[in-house]
Amino acid sequence: MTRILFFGRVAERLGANCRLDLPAGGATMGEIRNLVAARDEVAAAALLRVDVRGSLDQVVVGEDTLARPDQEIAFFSIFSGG
Amino acid sequence: MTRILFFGRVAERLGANCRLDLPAGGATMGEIRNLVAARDEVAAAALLRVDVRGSLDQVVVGEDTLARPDQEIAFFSIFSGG
Amino acid sequence: MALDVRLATETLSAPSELERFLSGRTGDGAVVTFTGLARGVGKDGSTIESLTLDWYPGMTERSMVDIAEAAAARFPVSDLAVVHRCGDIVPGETIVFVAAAAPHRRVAFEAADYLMDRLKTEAAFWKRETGPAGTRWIEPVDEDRAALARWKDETP
Amino acid sequence: MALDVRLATETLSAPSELERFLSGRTGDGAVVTFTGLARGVGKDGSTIESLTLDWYPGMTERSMVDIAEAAAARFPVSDLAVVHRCGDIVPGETIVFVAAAAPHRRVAFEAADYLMDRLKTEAAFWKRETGPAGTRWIEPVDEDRAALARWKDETP
Repeated sequence: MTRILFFGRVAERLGANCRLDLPAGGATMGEIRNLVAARDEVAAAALLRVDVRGSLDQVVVGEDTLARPDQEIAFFSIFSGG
Repeated sequence: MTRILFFGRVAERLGANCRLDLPAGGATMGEIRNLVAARDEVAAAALLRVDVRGSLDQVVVGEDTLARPDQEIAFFSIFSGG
Repeated sequence: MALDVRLATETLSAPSELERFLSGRTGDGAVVTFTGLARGVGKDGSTIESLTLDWYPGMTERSMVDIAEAAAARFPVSDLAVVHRCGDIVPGETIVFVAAAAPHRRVAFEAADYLMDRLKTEAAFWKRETGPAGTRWIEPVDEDRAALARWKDETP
Repeated sequence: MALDVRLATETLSAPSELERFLSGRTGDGAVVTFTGLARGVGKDGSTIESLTLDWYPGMTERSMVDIAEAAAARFPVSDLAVVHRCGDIVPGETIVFVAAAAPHRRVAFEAADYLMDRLKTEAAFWKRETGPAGTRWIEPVDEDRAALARWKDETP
């Protein structure tokens, strides 16, 4: 099971993280987002928003980027800035 | 006797001040400058320069301003700034 | 050239940071600092009881380092410091302290200004204010985006 | 609105001044400071042993107050501080400390920048540097005059 981290408004709705069973070959960030969003309405409302971004190993990446199960995956609302 | 104050390069040459016998009705700043400069070559070299300014009661004034014997009169090189 | 970039989970003292930054400094004439304080009143006049800055350990620090490195590459500064609070902050506490040292004061001013414009929009924090009416999330305002856009015209 | 303008005949501590300026502040989000340090090396690479700032008691303070009042009239700041050393200063010591507080950071930056540009050219001090080769007087350089000229285009 791969841990998916949440921050900002996403974490407010879904908590700090969830676990997901990713295929060994990985999945794209868009696919992962959809997998988590498919769990229930709260997850869908929190994740299926244009202002939610994803990061892989702490670098913000696009929807088509492939994520492997051993990488650090996160989703979050856009930064507030400092 | 009225005390004339010096600052900056003028003070370096002439010391912190000198005393001058001003007419009771006063004199213009230009006249005072010339009176002090007339004392000797060092005073002339220190005062008869375009970059020397005068002040009356701590306000920078022009050559034609009348200074009375009871006012605070000073001559100095232009400010270095802070 | 030193970049001192830190995330502070406890109280941040701007005077202590300035003291540390100035210590032993004799080569540079100019040091500019910016201190950002938590306000007790919101833009709409409402009371703010506390400000919370959530962060992503690792990524948040990296976002701060990226911004400091960009400033160092862009301006001929001698040293930069960026210290940012995270977690719960009460009004009057310091949220951010930035310092720039340079031989020339214009460079020090511009580097501090640039650091703040980028931090206010691009640093990886999620902010929310808590007041009597509850909690609300804060996002960069148009003013912040406009401030940042000032630097885009020029080549880095 | 407070203007804190002082001439310091003894050591000036920028961190202590910042602490004093920040004390009790909860209304303003932004505080910008400038600290000017005495350098140990002149522009021509020569060693500077000490810097001396001569002043005209009364007139020098007034020149500082005039500049602070002009800044306060020009920018919507909450408070300003201007503290300037006079007398003999050794390399590494602080010559000048300026602070500006405002609700908006752009205003705080501009007010501090303006204060420094005017102080560097118009404050009533006479400066000389002493090194192995003797003493030489310092006057505002073209760079200082150009910096000051930036503010003349705009209406005060």
